[in-house]
Amino acid sequence: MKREIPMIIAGTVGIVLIIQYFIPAEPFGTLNDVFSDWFSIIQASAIWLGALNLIKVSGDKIYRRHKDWPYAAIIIVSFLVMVIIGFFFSGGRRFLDPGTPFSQMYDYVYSPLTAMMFALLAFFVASASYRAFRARTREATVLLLAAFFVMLGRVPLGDMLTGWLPRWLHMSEVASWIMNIPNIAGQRAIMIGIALGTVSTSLRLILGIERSYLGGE
Amino acid sequence: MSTLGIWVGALLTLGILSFLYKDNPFYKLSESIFLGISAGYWFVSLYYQSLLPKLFDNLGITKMMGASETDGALQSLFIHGRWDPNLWYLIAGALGIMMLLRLIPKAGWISRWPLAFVVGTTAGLYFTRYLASNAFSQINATLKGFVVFGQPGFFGWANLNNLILLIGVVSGLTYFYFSKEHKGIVGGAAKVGIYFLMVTFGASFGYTVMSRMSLLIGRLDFIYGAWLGLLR
Amino acid sequence: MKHSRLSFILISILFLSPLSGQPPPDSGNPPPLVRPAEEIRAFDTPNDAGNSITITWKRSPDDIADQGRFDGYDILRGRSPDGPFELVLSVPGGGNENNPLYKTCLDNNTEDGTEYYYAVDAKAFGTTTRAVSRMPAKSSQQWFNTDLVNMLIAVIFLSAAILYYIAGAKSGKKLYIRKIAGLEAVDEAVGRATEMGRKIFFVPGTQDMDNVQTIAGLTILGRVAKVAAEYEAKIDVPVSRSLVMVTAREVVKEAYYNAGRPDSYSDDMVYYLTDDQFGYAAGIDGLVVRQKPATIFYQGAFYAESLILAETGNSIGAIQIAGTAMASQLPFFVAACDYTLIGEELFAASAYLSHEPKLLGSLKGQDLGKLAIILALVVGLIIQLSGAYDFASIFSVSAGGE
Amino acid sequence: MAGPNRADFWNSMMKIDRRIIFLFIFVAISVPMFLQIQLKIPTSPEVESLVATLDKLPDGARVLVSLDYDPGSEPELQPMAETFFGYALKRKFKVIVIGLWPQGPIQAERAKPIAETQAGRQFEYGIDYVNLGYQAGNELVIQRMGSSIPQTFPVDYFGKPITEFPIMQGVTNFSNIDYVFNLSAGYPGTVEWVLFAVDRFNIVLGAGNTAVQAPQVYPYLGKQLKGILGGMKGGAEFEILTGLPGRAVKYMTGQTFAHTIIVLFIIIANIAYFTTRKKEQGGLS
Repeated sequence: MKREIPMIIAGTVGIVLIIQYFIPAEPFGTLNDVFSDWFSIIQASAIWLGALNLIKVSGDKIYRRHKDWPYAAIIIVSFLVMVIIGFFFSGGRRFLDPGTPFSQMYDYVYSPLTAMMFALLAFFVASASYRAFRARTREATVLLLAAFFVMLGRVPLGDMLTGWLPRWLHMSEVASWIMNIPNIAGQRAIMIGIALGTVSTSLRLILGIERSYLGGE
Repeated sequence: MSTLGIWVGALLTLGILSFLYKDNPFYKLSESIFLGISAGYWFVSLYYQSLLPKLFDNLGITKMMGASETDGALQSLFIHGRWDPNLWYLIAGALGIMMLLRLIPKAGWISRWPLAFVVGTTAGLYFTRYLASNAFSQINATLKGFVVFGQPGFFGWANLNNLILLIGVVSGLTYFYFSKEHKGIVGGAAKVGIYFLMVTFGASFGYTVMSRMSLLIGRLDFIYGAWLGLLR
Repeated sequence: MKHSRLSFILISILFLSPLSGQPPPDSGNPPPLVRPAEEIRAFDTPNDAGNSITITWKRSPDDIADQGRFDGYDILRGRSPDGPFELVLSVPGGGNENNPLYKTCLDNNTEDGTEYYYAVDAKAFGTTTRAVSRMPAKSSQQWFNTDLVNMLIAVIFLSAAILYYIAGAKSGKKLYIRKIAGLEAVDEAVGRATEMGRKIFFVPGTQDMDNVQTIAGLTILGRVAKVAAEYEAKIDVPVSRSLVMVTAREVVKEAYYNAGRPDSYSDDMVYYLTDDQFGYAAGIDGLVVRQKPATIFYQGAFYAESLILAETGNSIGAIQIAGTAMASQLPFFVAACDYTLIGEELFAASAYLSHEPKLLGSLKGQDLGKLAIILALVVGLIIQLSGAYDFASIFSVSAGGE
Repeated sequence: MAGPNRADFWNSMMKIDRRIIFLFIFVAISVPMFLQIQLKIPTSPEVESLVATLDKLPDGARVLVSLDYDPGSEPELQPMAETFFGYALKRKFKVIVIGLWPQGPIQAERAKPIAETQAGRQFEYGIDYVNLGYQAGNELVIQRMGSSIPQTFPVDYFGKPITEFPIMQGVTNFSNIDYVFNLSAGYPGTVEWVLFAVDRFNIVLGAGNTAVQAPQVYPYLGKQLKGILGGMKGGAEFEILTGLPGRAVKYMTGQTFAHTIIVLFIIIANIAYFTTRKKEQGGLS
């Protein structure tokens, strides 16, 4: 029973949602929105489990005097600081309004960290392309050439180098042709494949053929 | 912006940047602050943006606690004797509580019910959504736009490009074909498909490089300009 | 009647004082009266949940773009063709995309079952002229969206194909499945971790359980964890969503149980870092450089963090096997990882690794769908080029889709 | 004698420490920020047509600016906002700001003072500039604006009723707007403005997009979309064509340097690869 009832729930909910796609009438028309609200509620309840786990793992490190225990302490403290500020010192529902302590933490601590982490990509695209774009095999050569043309086509340098050629051979034109024709073709093949994979996976989940997410008896 | 805020932001920025050289205490500090702060941020946000408005407000628990004047579904039922469709949210609340029962080892198995609900919902929604937007729309877009026979431009560039595109899609799909050995004509088509995929990967990579650079420009502008005041 | 009186007054004013307000197009002549909209039709908006009526009309000949003299239309509604009418909405000039001679708009505030008559006032040169629909309209909700017949057929066809092959596979028919390089490497990658005495990291992406890629990633985790349990390799699953944490624990526990080593399982193998995309990336980067796992799996939905993770993993020399259906992130995984499951391969992976006939059967069904699409494209090309029929329109999804 | 040395060099290039690459990128982007070098940036037809459309508007025209992005896309889109405001000041346009993204209106308030300092003239709030803030609803907001702008945005960003402002007098819907400028980093954004405002309400639209987003809007260029500024390069061209050189031109130098360095590294990597591979093969035979 520990597995049967969940399988029935998943199957029923899945089939109802597939059917509702074709029915505009109420309550089917809005079922989608209602269920995604329910999902948010489950998600927001579950975050307690994650947060407690984070505190437990960090707490363990402190308790066992793991060599990085001070950092574990910092994790707990900064989590608690953010939560306490958010719930008690930032005006409740309007917690994100400009000027609240919570939004200041967001602006001065959270934002710069996010932005810099994101900006690391500038370095990583450089190192990854240095390693990956080598003409080792025929496939790799195609990859390299496509990347090379598109990259050059996007800076003035590319057109300067090819300025003497007819317009349609200018680097920027070649780059946009690659982007619009073969690139889109590949994208579409990938997308259609994904659609079929999704359909098949969804069906396996609905029918209960794939049920490893439920664990054992 | 407050000066203190800029200093904090700038130091944390440098902490993350230092990771490029190697792992170090400065990075560890920034990372730990990041983990704690961001987990806290989502913890608070999910409460105010999901739990409170979607569950507590709809049911009227907010009013019971005296934090709101607006009636919810429970008030409708018990005070006004009216059925309110929001009462269905009781199920969502129950699913949420079942999830939290994970904390009690003996009752943990019940959390599979909300999990099954989530998985069922996802499967049901993605089934049709992906078929429509990923398969149907893409097939439609691939076939649209051909110049019809007998019209000017039938032998023109547009049709040639459209044809290349269609060949790319067909051969790419052949590459994903699982149940046939990639030999002979299937093998040849799959090979062409791989080349198209490689162009896609190379081109998308090359295309993104520039916008990633601009992210770094934004950060360095903050460090040199807002923090150190070296610019302009 | 208020409106006609108003227009009467306006017209009188214009007649009496030629220098006022709007200059007439041809000075000297009396200012023209705007020509009305024609062929007003109102009908129940099709394929909706009710409470909506569609109004369409032929545009006034004075509704010309780029002249700036046309002031749009007022839509009014009443319970009888003689009024009284009340204003429901105003729309600017200009026609429909597919048929510019006509204009269409929706009144989304009707009561189902009530008969309404609609009037359209064309407004220009400070004058207003009214046209009224002859036939009443009633709104109602529909029980089947006729725009989606094509989708319904596809859903039935695909489901039938997959179910057919699953049934066939259960009855013992042998199925050929081509090699998928990234999955062939799983055993080797796990084995290497055991040899080196280092950990395996499994990163299930940054999205929650409401993304089917995450679920596909977790089913792969089940197979990988089983191999790891058999090899007695240590596996770590840092996650960024609490629901994923709960699910991943069930999955790994079951895998250890199936591998005959339930005692080696511990909840600590799966732990939560943060819901935040880049916070999670920062955390994993730290873990990777400090614990130096021998093998890293990235299976699920990824955004910009993909390359941050994969480059850090590469810098410590880990074997990396990635898989995602995020088309925009595939190039980065392809560039930085040893093996990458591309799009559909992510969804095929769990079936492939399990060797279970039922699951493999579903792959075969999927392939039939692919074959149908390839045929549709080739046949469609010929029909499309011949101009006999707009084959592409069979695949247009107007409502319901994203 | 040079032979083995050269091979050693390429061998070491094969295994180059990635931190050296990082350093090059860092320097390439940092240095131009302090220098006054200006690369010659050729202009492209899509930016030229955007500026031409703007130039054709009468002085004092009423323009709507929709900022649909957040701080994540600031380096690419913020310079465009600044330049547009600068141009609006020059031409005495009446500017109405909205945002389909919550952070959009804040970005406008940040761009405004920078444009004002550069132009040496200030917007008069309520007379030639108003910020109507953000409304939730994505493309539905555009649709609602099509019927009535005052009903969609009853109050401005600061909570004042918009009837108070002279700039809003006589504005009912899109028919009273001469031009719409959209800065977009995704959904909702330019695509929605084209589908829901251009196609239905005949507005004149110009757009600035992030480089990642731009390819998706190129198909609309022409009748539906009168010009595109694509990424930082588009922003720089916009600054040059309007005669208001600003941050994008300066940033563009660093970006071009970094880009060129990556291309050079790829070339080096391939030379290194082929040199070392030949040597290995030679050794075998």
